[in-house]
Amino acid sequence: MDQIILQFLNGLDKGSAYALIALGLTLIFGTLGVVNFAHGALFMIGAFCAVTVQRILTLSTVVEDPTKTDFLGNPAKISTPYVESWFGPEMGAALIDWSVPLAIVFAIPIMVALGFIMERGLIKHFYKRPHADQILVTFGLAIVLQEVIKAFYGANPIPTGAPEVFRGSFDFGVLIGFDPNAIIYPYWRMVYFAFAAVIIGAVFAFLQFTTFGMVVRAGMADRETVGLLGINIDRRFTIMFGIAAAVAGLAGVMYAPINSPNYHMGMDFLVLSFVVVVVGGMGSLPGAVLAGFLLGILEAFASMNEVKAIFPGIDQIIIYVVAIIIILTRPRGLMGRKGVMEE
Amino acid sequence: MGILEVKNVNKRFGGLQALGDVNLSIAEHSVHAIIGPNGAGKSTLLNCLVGKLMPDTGSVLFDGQSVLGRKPYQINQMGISRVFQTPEIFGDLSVLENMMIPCFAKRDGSFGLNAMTNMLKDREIVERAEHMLEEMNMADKRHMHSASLSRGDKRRLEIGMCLSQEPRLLLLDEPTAGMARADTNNTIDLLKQIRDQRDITIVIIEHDMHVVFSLAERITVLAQGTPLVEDTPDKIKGHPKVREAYLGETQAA
Amino acid sequence: AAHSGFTNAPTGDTVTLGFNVPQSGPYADEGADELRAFELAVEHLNGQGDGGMMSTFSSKVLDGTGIMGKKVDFVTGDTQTKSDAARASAKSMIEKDGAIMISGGSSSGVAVAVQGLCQEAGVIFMAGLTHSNDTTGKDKKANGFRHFFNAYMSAAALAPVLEQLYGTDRRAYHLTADYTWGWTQEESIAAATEALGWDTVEKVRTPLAATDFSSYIAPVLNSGADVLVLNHYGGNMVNSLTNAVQFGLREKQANGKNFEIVVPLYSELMAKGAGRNIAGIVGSQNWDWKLENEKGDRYAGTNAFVKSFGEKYGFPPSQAAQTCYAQTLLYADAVTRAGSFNPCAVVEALEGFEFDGLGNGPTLYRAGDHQCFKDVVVVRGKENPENEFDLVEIVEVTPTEQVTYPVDHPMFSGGALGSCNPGA
Amino acid sequence: MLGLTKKDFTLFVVVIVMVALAPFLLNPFPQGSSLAQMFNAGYPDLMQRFVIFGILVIGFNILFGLTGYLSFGHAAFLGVGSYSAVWMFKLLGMNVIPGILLSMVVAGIFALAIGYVSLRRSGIYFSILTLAFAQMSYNLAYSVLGNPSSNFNLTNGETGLQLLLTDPRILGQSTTPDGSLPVTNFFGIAMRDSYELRLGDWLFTFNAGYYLCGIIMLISFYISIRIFRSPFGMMLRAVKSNQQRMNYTGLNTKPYTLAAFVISGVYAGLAGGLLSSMDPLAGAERMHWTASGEIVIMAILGGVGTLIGPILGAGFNEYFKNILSKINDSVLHQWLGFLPDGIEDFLVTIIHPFVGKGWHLTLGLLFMIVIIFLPGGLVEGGKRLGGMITGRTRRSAKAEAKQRNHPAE
Amino acid sequence: MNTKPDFSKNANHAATAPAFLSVWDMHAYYGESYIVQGVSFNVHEGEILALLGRNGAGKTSTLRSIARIGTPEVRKGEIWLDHKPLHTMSSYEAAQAGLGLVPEDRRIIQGLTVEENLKLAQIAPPIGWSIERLYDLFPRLGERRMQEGVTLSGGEQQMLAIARALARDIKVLLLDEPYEGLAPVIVDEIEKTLRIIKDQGITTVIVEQNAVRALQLADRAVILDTGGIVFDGTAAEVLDNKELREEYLAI
Ligand SMILES: Nc1ncnc2c1ncn2[C@@H]1O[C@H](COP(=O)(O)OP(=O)(O)OP(=O)(O)O)[C@@H](O)[C@H]1O
Ligand SMILES: Nc1ncnc2c1ncn2[C@@H]1O[C@H](COP(=O)(O)OP(=O)(O)OP(=O)(O)O)[C@@H](O)[C@H]1O
Ligand SMILES: [Mg+2]
Ligand SMILES: [Mg+2]
Repeated sequence: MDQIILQFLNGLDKGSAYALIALGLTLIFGTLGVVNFAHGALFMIGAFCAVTVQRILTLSTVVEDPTKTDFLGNPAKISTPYVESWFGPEMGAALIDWSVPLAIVFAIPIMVALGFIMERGLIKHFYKRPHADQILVTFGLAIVLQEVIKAFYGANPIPTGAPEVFRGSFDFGVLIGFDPNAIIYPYWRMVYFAFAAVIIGAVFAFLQFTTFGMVVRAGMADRETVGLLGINIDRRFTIMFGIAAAVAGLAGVMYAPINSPNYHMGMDFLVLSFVVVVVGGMGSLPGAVLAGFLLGILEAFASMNEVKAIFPGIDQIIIYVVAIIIILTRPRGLMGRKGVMEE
Repeated sequence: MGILEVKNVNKRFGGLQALGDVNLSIAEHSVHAIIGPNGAGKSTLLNCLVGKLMPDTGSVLFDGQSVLGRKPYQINQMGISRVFQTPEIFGDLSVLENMMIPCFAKRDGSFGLNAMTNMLKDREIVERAEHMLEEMNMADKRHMHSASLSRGDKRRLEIGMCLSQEPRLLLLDEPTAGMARADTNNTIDLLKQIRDQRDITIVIIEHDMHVVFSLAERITVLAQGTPLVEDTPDKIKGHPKVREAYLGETQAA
Repeated sequence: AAHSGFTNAPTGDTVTLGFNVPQSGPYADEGADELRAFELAVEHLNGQGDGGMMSTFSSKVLDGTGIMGKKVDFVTGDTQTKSDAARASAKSMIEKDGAIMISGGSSSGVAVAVQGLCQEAGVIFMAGLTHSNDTTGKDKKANGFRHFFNAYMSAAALAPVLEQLYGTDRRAYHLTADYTWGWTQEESIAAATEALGWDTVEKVRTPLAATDFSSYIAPVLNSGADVLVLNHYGGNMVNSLTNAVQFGLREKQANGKNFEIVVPLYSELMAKGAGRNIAGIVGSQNWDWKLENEKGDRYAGTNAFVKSFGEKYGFPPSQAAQTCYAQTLLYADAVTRAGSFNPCAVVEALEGFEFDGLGNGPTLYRAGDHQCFKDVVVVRGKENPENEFDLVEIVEVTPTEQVTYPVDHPMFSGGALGSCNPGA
Repeated sequence: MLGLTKKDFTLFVVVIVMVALAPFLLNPFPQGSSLAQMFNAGYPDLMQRFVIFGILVIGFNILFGLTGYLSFGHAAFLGVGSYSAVWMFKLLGMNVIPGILLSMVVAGIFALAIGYVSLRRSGIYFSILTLAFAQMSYNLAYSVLGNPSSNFNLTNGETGLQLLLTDPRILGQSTTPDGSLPVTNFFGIAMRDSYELRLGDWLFTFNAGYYLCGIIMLISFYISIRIFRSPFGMMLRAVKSNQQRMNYTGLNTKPYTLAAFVISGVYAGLAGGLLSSMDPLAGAERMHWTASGEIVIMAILGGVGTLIGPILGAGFNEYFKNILSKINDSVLHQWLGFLPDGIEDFLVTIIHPFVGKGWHLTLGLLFMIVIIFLPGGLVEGGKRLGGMITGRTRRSAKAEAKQRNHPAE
Repeated sequence: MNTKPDFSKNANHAATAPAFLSVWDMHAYYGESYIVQGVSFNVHEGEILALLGRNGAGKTSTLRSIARIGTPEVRKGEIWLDHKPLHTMSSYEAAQAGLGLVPEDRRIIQGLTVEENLKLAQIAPPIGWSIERLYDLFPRLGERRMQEGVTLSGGEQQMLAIARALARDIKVLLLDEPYEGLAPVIVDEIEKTLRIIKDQGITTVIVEQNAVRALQLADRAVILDTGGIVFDGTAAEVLDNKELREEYLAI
């Protein structure tokens, strides 16, 4: 029983990552009709925003320390972060410690701007082109973004810690009457879950309670007619893209402490997030979120030893098996809209 | 018994009774028009005949065989062709190719793996398609990309495609909508000629009374999913209920 | 190239070596370090630079005039850490550029695949970073040699240290990357720890493509285990270790003992990627740049190499770099001693070759399987690293005898060296 | 001629000549020159790749170019074909023919099964179904079915399925007399045998394996022309254009799409079989989604739905993949050596991020440039070039691009 | 017949009031096909103009050019609406300047309900009739307000398309074949509606194959043939001119 609860919690967490990435993807993919292979790269850039903020905060003055030598026998250098010399050691250390949450503030304008530039400069010309062309150009862009990051940050993962207070884990089992250590759950993952919930809620609210979502959907179905009704659909598409990029980026920022960011993390997530979006059903935001959680939880359950004992290797293919079953039994995924990308 | 027997067909969309107990018998070699207000269920009825929709209840017999539950392509192979209300053609293909496809379907059945013959060397098919284009007055457009035809031309092409299959039952959903008067007249002539020369039954839905009255031998008026009256054109013209519900003053005048 | 008895026999005044390293993909940084070492080795062979380990190497036939008077040229390629791509890249070096020796790589799958290719094509393969038992076990090849240590040796070196640190009454939980290297690593470390008296609670395979290990880590604490062994490398290891620390495993108690994590194979880059999560965690390395400073002259060559490398590139070399550098010198030396570029002559010169002064202490290239035998370094993540190059501390150096095994050891059985192939 | 129109026949002859003379065409620079290292591509492995990937993409184009069904899992068939062929070499013997035949049959069966299920959906749903099947195959091949210590080692995991001295090879020999692995051959002609022709400083390599692949590619290409021009091909284009109209015209779209899927699966299997025949090692990465993506990319790069496009796309991709990654700074210095030192260093610094370990960057940029400026791929580029030569305006080429759904050359 | 009467010469430009919508020498292309070949005409405020011609004459293309849709591409020409240069605007700006087009295939938006289709029209200024008022005009739409727009019958869709145009505060209404596919009673009704619209001072350009009906409604008529204007005059002139009717309208 404790195992099941434990894996359920894990699933929720995996699910919130999937849901968050799929959400941004489906905004572009399901509403603008663009197959955006660069979405994973946006997620990755979000994570590197966290890395960058950490780097900026740890920028240091470097002085030689004659008492020590470095590996070549030269005098060693000691470095003091500027923030520590400006705000005092304690405040400075706290700032560095909180670099990931601070990165959110930094990432929003960057990601939105990146989204705008991408849409205006590139994607705009591809709305009417075949999906295959969109795939190629965004895939090319993804590679370029990825390689640029690699050129600056290297291929190795870069540790990016959560603030000290969120390190460690919470003994959830004790709370509901299990033995200590039976069900533990890291604090930062709870934060991630809560954050995902807030973002998902905010995006829903925005699209549900404003007419923006309707206009964008309409614009995707028939740009020409929407233009005839006096609506500047291009601008809305751009905004939509900016939002989607920001969602992807924020998902990345918050993900940085969970797994050290590396330049190819976007590609690792890309295919899965496409599967999630499609399983959820094209054009459906709730579908994407639902599918994200469903697949996350199933994946967590499939990794249980008991399950693997019966179906060896099931954890490697569970997502695909489930995707196939769902798409075959429900023609448009869980909650897909008719006609969206069915041709 | 007619070539097409529709019995007690019902179709609901959610709360809307689109078709209620439709009974219809269409005599072989006749031209039968179905008219009625917009939203009466005319297109829905056709959809039930060609396998696009499955009626909730009732039966549809074509030449004594039930069409219900068959796939659209099977129904077509039984000899029923349909022209849609908004033109359905192969936009990516040339006009000639559009015309060749039904010819192949007619000759080779619903599937043929003839991957190693050159389609343009298939004289029989090409000639047939060219002939049909000629008949539809479109021969000069044979190499045009069919998506860039004007709408009237698209519709003519579609009619030609259906005719080239030599169907036994031809269903036309507003074939002359949007067609210029001259072409409408041509189409009327063409349909008349086909009716006279071929072994064919035509069911036509049309709002253009000029077309209806020049072609139809019998008319069924459908209103709110149910046949209101069925009679000869002259009788229909004078029918007070029809005038009120459908024709209005101008047409009747 | 013209044929004179063997593939790509050098005819002009240069000889071409092929350095096949991961330049893209997750191991690109490791590949870059390997490439730096190769370039340095070529420089030294051609008489530029300070000569590095050439001056400490026990064999003295290399004189800085290239190899047998031929200037050393090299070509590079990208393995992408994929067997197919690595073979394609090696093929192009052999077929197009006339490379006579291929070296490099950062994974066992690639090493085995390229080694097979070199055997068939008739060139020498000097493996780069490959740690699976199979490379010199069931997939060994006459034309291939490995300077790096292997999973068995890691386990054998770690066992006494683990015993000393954590005792003999431990229950271990294994998480293993589900591919060739992971399997041999798991087999080796489980056998070695079980020999100490440890129990193995569970061996769990994790998908190679996994990026988040939470659902594998979470059940560990409640399984009755008190040690977690992470048979992961590269990004897998960085993520699984980070996850384990997130779940608070380091601070927990189990069976009345402190919960411990062991990472059998360490690398400098992994340590960097895992950041402070690595603190206090034990693992093994083929070599470390601090060896000579901390463990004395036995590891002569280390400082010479660190100096040339550090001066050229500004940071200390990784174990991958040291391996690739040593492989290049060893090849050049063997050719010179054999007096021929013929692969069969080179094989003969390398088989059973004993040497010293390349940073690992006295070393033997065993004839029976082309594995080299030398001391293994056991390291531990530093609690308070002073700089980014100083992430691990040396706990122990396990001497050669303890990590040596017979050629027909069951973990290495199933293959045959075959005979050397000069190609053409 | 050969049942082709004059235009198609001319195209076919051009391709035949290109394939036959490739060893010359691809080695324009004298051996040993610095330009050779950068640009010469006339070595057996790469030439084999050009034609093998050509076959793969020609087959993919029959499905995608004609029916518009975008399979994102085609690499699975390539992989299955590769494994099948290697198994033949392990069990039966080193003649490539049984291996190639088996790879086609097995890939065909796979395609039938996967296609039958996946074709129940269209559009993006279809793409994801094929992707899911391929990723499943990949994951199973990479670990579950590839553990050497289990009894069921079908794929040998990460390392890839390879030949062993201990393989049975019942129709051949397990080991050669001198203790090596036997090599793949075509009735005695070893695939790696080459005839080298030296003309002055130039060295041209004529490789047996390449010519075998080349001939098979030409046959595949010929068949694809015939398919494009056949009623069957037209039906496939009709599927892409309007399935609804097809159904109401009495045509059953399912068997058409399934046939196209299986044909393209067999092409992929054939390509896989040939890859293994040229180099008998089959790795699981061949089935990874990025490999499937690469097939899609090659098809688009060349020009979707065109006849020659797949060959161009495959050539372009393979060429840059193999060449760019091998350029390192020392090659650059050699190449730019004639320049004054300062300029040389400057240029090397500029170019450096785009080659060697930065080759992905260049490839990504090239993809973007081609697709942004040549919607319609390299074929479109060729047409524009042709248009410029024959003096037609750029505008009319554009107008033609609008109609590019027609089969072009 | 090669002695076509040149009706364009007697162009009835001798307008008393200045033109409200004015199209001057407009040339438009689909790719390289030259479709609208120098069309000029004027419409006065509150007037109904019938734009007639055979299939493929370029009527739709002319309306689309005026609405600035982009296909066909207008390479030359000026369009002025109430002193504003439409030819410099994009389609949404033209719409905001008071232009409304009811396109030939109605273009009801997939995935939106009837009511959402109407709401969509009221997002950008200027807003016209209220949705309730539109439902009063077309009660059938009111009954089906929550139904998905594209599942309406053909005639219902046509009503929705007109209603959608009226939901905006338009100055000029361009109608592309508004009677197509409608039952005669409904045609009567729409005609009535168009008269109501005219009484409100809205200027209308109507393209229609049912030329007689269109001419009965219109004040003036322009006849197009192969992309050029062959007649410009009053509606009554066309009805009286048998030659013209037979040649271009087959009536
Ligand atoms: N898929 C559907 N879902 C819900 N309602 C539908 C659907 N299809 C049609 N209807 C409704 O059923 C009724 C009949 O529609 P149908 O298209 O058959 O009318 P029609 O007689 O062809 O009208 P018109 O002459 O205007 O084409 C209409 O009210 C329409 O809104
Ligand atoms: N997208 C397009 N590409 C190329 N040519 C086109 C395109 N659309 C229309 N045409 C051509 O432009 C000409 C004028 O078409 P248009 O639709 O304006 O005619 P129309 O007068 O509205 O005809 P109809 O009465 O049939 O609607 C036709 O010859 C048509 O073939
Ligand atoms: Mg209808
Ligand atoms: Mg029109």
